[in-house]
Amino acid sequence: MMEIGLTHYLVLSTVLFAIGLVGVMRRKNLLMLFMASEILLNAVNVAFAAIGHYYGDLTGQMFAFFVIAIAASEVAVGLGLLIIWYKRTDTIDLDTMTSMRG
Amino acid sequence: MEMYLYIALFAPFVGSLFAALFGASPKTLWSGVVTSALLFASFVSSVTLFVYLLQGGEPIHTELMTWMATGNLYIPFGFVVDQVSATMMFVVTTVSTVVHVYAIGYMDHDKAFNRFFAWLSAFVFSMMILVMSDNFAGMFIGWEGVGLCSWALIGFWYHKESATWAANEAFIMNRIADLGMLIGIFLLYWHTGSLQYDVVFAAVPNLDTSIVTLMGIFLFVGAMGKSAQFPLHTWLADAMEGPTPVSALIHAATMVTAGVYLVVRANPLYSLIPEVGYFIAGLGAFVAMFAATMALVNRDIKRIIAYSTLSQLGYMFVAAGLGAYWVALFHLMAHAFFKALLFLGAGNVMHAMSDELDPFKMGGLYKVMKWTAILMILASVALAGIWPLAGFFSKDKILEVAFSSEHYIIWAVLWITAGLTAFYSFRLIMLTFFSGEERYKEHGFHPHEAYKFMLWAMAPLAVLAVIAGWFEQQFVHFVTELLPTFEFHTHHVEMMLIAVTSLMAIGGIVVAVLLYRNGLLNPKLQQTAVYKLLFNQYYIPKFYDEFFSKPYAELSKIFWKQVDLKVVDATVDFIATTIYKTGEGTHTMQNGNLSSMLRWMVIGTVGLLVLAVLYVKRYDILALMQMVFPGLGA
Amino acid sequence: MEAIAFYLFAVLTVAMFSYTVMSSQALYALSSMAAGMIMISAFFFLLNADFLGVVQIIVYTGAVMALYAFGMMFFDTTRAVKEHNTSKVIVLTLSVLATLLVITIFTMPIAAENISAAFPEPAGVENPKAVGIVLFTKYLVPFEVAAVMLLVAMIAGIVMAGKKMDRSLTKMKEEEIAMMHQEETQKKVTL
Amino acid sequence: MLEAVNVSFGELNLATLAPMLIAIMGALSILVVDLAKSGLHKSLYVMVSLLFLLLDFGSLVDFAGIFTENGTMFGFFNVMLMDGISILSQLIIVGVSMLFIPLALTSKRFHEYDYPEYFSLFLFMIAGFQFMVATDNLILVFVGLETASLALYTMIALHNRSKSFEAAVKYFTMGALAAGFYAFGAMIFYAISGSVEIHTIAEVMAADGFSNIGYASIGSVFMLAALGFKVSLVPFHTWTPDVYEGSSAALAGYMSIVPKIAGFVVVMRLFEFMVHSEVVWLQVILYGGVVVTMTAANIWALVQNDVKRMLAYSSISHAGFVLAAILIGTTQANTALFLYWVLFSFTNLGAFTMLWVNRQKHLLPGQSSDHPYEKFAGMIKIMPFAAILMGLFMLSLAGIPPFGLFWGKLYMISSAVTSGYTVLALIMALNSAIAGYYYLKLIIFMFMKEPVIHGVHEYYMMNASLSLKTIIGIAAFATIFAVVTVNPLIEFIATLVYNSGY
Amino acid sequence: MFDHMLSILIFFPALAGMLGFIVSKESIRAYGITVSAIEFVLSLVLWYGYDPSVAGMQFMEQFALVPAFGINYLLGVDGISLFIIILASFFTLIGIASLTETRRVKDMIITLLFLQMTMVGVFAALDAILFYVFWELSLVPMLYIIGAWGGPLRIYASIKFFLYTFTGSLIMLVGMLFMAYFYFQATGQWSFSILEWYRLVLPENLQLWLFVAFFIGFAIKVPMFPFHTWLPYAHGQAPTIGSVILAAILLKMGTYAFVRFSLPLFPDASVFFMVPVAVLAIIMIIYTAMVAYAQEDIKQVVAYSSISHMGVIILGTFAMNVEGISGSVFLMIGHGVVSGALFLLVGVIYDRRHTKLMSEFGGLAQVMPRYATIFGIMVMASVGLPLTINFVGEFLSLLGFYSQSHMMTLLAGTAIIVGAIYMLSAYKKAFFGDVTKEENKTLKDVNKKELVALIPLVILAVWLGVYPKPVLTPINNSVESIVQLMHEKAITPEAKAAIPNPAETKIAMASVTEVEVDVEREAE
Repeated sequence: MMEIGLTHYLVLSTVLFAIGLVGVMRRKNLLMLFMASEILLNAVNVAFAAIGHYYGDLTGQMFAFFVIAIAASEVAVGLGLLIIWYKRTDTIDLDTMTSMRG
Repeated sequence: MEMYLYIALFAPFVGSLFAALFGASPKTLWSGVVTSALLFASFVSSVTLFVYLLQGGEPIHTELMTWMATGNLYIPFGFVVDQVSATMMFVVTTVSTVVHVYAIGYMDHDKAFNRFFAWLSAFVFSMMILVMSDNFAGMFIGWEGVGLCSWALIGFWYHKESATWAANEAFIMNRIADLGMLIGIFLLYWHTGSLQYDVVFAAVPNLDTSIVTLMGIFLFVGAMGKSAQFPLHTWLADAMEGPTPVSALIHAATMVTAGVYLVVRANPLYSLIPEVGYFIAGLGAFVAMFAATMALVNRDIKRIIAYSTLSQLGYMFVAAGLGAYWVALFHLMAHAFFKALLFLGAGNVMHAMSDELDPFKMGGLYKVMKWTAILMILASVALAGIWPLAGFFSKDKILEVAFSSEHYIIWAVLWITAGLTAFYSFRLIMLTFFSGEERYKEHGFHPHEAYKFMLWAMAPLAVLAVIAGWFEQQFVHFVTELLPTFEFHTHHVEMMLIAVTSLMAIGGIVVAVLLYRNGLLNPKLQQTAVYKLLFNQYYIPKFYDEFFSKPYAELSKIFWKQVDLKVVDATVDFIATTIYKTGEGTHTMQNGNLSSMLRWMVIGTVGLLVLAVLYVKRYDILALMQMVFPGLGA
Repeated sequence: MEAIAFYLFAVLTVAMFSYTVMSSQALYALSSMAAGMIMISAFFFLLNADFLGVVQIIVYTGAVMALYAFGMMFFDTTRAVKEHNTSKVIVLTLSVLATLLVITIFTMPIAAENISAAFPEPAGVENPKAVGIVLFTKYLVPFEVAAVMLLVAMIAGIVMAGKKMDRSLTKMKEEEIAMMHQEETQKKVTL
Repeated sequence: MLEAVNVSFGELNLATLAPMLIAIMGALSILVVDLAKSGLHKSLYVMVSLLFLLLDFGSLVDFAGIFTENGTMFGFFNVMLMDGISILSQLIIVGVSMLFIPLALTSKRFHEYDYPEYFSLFLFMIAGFQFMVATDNLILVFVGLETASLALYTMIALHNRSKSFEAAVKYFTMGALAAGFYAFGAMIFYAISGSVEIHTIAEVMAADGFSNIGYASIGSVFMLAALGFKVSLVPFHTWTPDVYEGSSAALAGYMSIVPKIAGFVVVMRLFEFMVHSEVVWLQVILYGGVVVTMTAANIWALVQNDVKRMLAYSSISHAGFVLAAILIGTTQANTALFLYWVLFSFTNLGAFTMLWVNRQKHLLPGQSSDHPYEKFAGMIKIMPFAAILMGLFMLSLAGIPPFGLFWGKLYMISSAVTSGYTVLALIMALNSAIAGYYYLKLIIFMFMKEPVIHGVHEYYMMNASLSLKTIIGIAAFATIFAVVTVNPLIEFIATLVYNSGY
Repeated sequence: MFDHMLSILIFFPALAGMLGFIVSKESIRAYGITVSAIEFVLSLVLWYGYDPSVAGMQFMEQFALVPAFGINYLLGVDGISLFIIILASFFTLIGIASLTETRRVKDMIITLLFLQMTMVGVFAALDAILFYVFWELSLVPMLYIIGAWGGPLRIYASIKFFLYTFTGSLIMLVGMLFMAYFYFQATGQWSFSILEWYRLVLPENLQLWLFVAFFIGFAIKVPMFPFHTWLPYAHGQAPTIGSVILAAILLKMGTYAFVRFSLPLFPDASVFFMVPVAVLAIIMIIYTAMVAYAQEDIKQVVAYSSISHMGVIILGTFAMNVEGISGSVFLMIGHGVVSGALFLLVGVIYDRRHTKLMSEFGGLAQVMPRYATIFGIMVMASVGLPLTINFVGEFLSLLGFYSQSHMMTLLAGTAIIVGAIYMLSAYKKAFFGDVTKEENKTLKDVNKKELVALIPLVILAVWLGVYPKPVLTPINNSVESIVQLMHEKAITPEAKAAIPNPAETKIAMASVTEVEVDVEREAE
């Protein structure tokens, strides 16, 4: 119990990922939803860093680095989209966008 | 001689085409005259051929062209004129020439005069094919051809519901029998490799008896239909809906005897299977009596004669079935003459009575229609089998055959039938021409005698009905060149048999004359059960209607509405709509809400995770299961 | 020592993120998320990924969170969305199930015999330097592509947030577009 | 001590970057042109893009030639991978893009085409897809994927209608989730192999005798979810119809082809070795996924009221059909995949262009979407030629011979038959039959119903311009005379695929 | 001269159809008639150039389409396909000549020309994929004809027609791919050539599966019970010309395919499935005949009668001997002529009264004697009266099957009874009796245009009934070679026994009869 192994980090990562999933699924506020999706990526990053650490390999850190970059770009685009959507409809509730269905 | 053969065969065809050309136009006398003339040519050719054979000429066998040839099957349009077919040709052309001439007068006022002659000649052509063909397939052509013409002529007055109904009935009944014949033909082909008479008859003695029996049975089924034997007999009486010359030609003299002809023609086959022969004879005897009983009470002159025909056909089958093929043929010929004559006479009566058929509404017509009456009495006497007319010779021979081959029951049946025959014939004569009062006046008829030339046309038949029997010896000599002879063992009782039979016939006549001398019998008689049974033809038509026609129609409706639409088609539609409905039911999962779309993605992932874990941990899970439920076993 | 740190940060991170996900107050959620991000960087430091830890703090807690904060102000979260969740059960079941399943597998040891580090952490070199070497050799192409990606994101952001998106040429009639262009040119002239 | 890094420039094989660099250069040059002079007409940008794509295509053709001689090329520390399927898929990506970009030259004005940035995003996106297929490094795949996706989201939104925003947001959000899945999946593979390069992962797993099957399965699940999202595998497909409906027909058509082929290539690289291994589980999952995707999408397509939505579902179904190739996993199957997709591209190009041609700016009264079936009613009476062309594309999609897609279906089903997947072959055949219904439905509307509006040609050809007509012509020509191209295509594809070891 | 005859026959109408778009609406009829007349003459030229003594394929053409996958453009005709091709061009000519439809007649004629291409293509193709291409393609013009010019339920009917047959043929396609794969396994090369496939001797269990796959495709096309329900709808809704072509030619594709594919490729499976197929055929014969009897619409009577007759064709095909198969091939032609003519005839009355219910008629024989006569002749041909075209085929088919089963032939033979029942009763309802409806009293008899279409059919129906030899001989030769092939390929003893060796039996039969004749002579 005292020795913190890879498994610990993997489990932590999984738990964080699951929290992210909860957020993604239950959030109706798009902004908050995007935040939840950031949690997903962060959760993975922890695992990457841990695996890299336990293998003594830098690839994990590389991956995590790129994931951060991706997350950042996503935020930019996501917010851009959100802004026009908000300008149009004056809301960021995703329940309002169901004009297409079936 | 081949030329005569082809003239005999194709002259009626040419006549038919000629008349058909004017088929849709109003009456042209020419069509009647030309067809009659061509038939006369055919008649002359037939006689020439007959005489040629009579003088000892070799049978003529020609082949016009190939019809069907595939695999091992080879069917030509081949024709043969031998003693049997020559006899038939003689009978057919004679009667049909007479009927044609007669019909010019009979159909005088009919709108569809030309059409009538087209069909009538077409019938003769088909009949000629039937009798002249040298193979079974060719015979089948004629067989079906006469069926077609019969259909068209029975339903000639197609605006009458009853006529078209009768026509269809005749056609379909015949088709049922034809199937039997077709199967017989298939059997012949697959066991002998050919359908030519000579090849087939040469091959059958080497075949297994059971096979030959089957062949005999199936071919006879065909014969039963065409010759209207029980239980396929009902169409013949209904066929009387057609114009009377048609009845005379088709339903008395020629077509209905085709069955007899078939059995006679296939004698090498039937002589191998006497058991089938006995059955044929037994059925024939039964029909002879059965039909005669129905004729006793009928109130339609044509139907009475039709039943009489049926009865006589029974006689012929008795002879043929017992192996006395020449006797059958002899009776066939004699019967053709007097029965045609009888029908034509009936036609005169109908004409006179504005198509009234009920003899109860006639009576005393002798005064107006003397010649017709004489001719009809002549024919009836011949039918009854009174010496020295044709019927005497031919019918007595059949009784003799039955007695000689020790089938006493058959003999007895036929003997009684002879009496019945005489009775109903003279019942008809008495009711129509004599019996005192002139009942037709009550109904407002103005009868008149037929055209002279019609009577003259009937004359040859009358002559033949009288004299045909006198040539028995020559006939025997002639046809037994081809047909087997029949050994009579009855010389010691011959005279006695003749006497007994003649007495029976005379007795019948006397009874009829006495009973009907004063007109109608007591109407109370009509209330008896026997009368009703006979009058309703043993309820057989009703039975057929109730148990075949109606269920067939009902079943058809069920098949269509219930099975085809509600089961077969509905299954297909059900599959289609199920797929479509599934789509309608499930496409709402795409409700457009982003949350649920995300959830679907997660559900998919989790679902796959479950499967993955189940797969990875399958051994652990199994172990756990066994722990929890130890009773499950490994 | 490491274990204590791990558990401490783990509990804190989980708590922060949970609050982010559950809170109905956008502002609190944002704050707790920022806190969570910092905790994550703590893990990176724990794992000797110093560079990553720094990047995490700068990029996330600095840039991303700032963006979100701006967004929040822009969207006026005071009249925030009322989140009426209809199916909490489904959400919870799914996530708990997912966690359990994955953890089930993760508790299995990794049978890794043939693993050799492709880019072993060089001994005695500071992490950022080592990362830099790998990044600019092996991962140069991804790095460049990431640059392109950021460019794309930038263009996207600019284009979408730009004024032109206010009016939809897609929905406008041809005459209206012509009119609009005219107005624009006039504006330019007047300027 | 830190070792010196010796990099020989020749070994870097910089040429492997050339195709993507051309696209990126194109994108940048468009931005530069716009900076230099704004307000230029879209036709300029279309042509510039076309030119760069042409260069791109040319370089790829070159690569194909080199590949057939020298085999697979690696570049840049083995990050870049130019093997047969990467060249093939890039050829398709670039080729199809070349056919789609002229669709911007509509006669009516649409919002996005007024942005030079649109065209540069378009080229960036192509570069992203190219990177995605030209590597077996999961990091580069990820980065390429995101580059392309981010560009695509923006392009959808640029259409500037509320529906397109909705589509973009939906696509984006789900994409973010998929990105999370992808990262998680990659992490697991990294955990068991210590590498993010697919061939190393394969080697490690094989060497371990697939003892980490548990991890691998979980990793596969997340990868399947992420890539399944990209290629719209049921149940990760939910975005597809909405996004297609929301975006312009031109872009929808594009989305039905290019991102998917990129996705297929990654799926192929990632799963092929596992399918061939003892991992029965993955075979079963793929089997199920393929069948469900084909069938469910077909069934949903049956009940659509909008042609574009129907085509969206139909493209999902086609994707499922094609994914079967990965399950089957033989060279013939993989050849069939590319053959199918090439033929499908032309047919779908035609179909979506036809929709694009008759797109109106404003919905008619009573319409709730851009392309309801009713709109096409009686088209034969008003625009017989257009109706016949549209019918042709529908027949091709339905797999009626001798039109394009039939040959793809034939080859695909044959590959199933050849490798013993008889039931799968039958399911594929029966699905084609179900699909027949909804393609037929459009034909019926066009040919057998009375027109809603009489005599208004513009109603159907709102958007037609010479370039659009040319594109339709090309698509129709390729669809009708596909039979001539099938043989060279098969031979070419088979060579490339076989030499790449698939 | 004949080198590319078949290609010309196939693509001439299609090309003419393309050019037809340019022809003005007023002269399109003349154009259509000209084109189809030329095509008909070309098909006659084909017949002229055909050597009836050769059993194998003639006018072969070949070039590689997809050599990598063994798909070739391979054409050829033998006695079996020759006459159906001629029939197809003949009916297109007659159909266009008798076209009464006035709505969008240009579309109709162009569609018909395309349809003709596909029809000729199906019967000329010797490559399975090429065959499939034409087979599927033929659905499209027919779909359009039914859907655009049909009755009130036309859309339902056309979709049903299309999807049903499409489904079946897709399964067949899977079968074809299997076949090609087995060929590949056996020889290392892909090939879809039917002639190449003939060389394959497949193990029995494979044959069974493949037989079933092909069977589904063919059975739906024929259509066999219980896959027949699309047909009444298709016929019921289709315009006259559609029904004529459908009945005369399109249905023959299925039966033709049985002879071309199922029998020679899977002789053992054919023998194995002979009984079930025959049972289905018998059900078709009797059941559909009864359903036909119950119909109220005269066109439905003819439609169901088609199914019933197709049953006899199937039965003949599965007789496995020369007589039966020749008969069934001949009956294909016969049925084409007769049912085509009957549909044309129904069309005549429909044009006048716009109803097909028999209860609306009655007594037509008085008003329209010529029409009644022609109809009567065709009714008689339909019920298989000797000396009409159908008799030859029916007789031979049943005769052939008799060697396989007595009882089943007996049951199937009821065709001649039940056929007579529904046909005669329909004829009676429509033509006999009194004219009850006022509208019927003024009906015009057949006009010249209709006569031009009908008279040739009447002549054909009688001529080929009386003298089938010119058609039957080439059929016989080709069928003999197929039966020979089947016999040689058969592996199970049952199949060897069930399929006679034409060469042997010919000698055997001849010797049997000769010997017996000798015996007879000696006895005398």
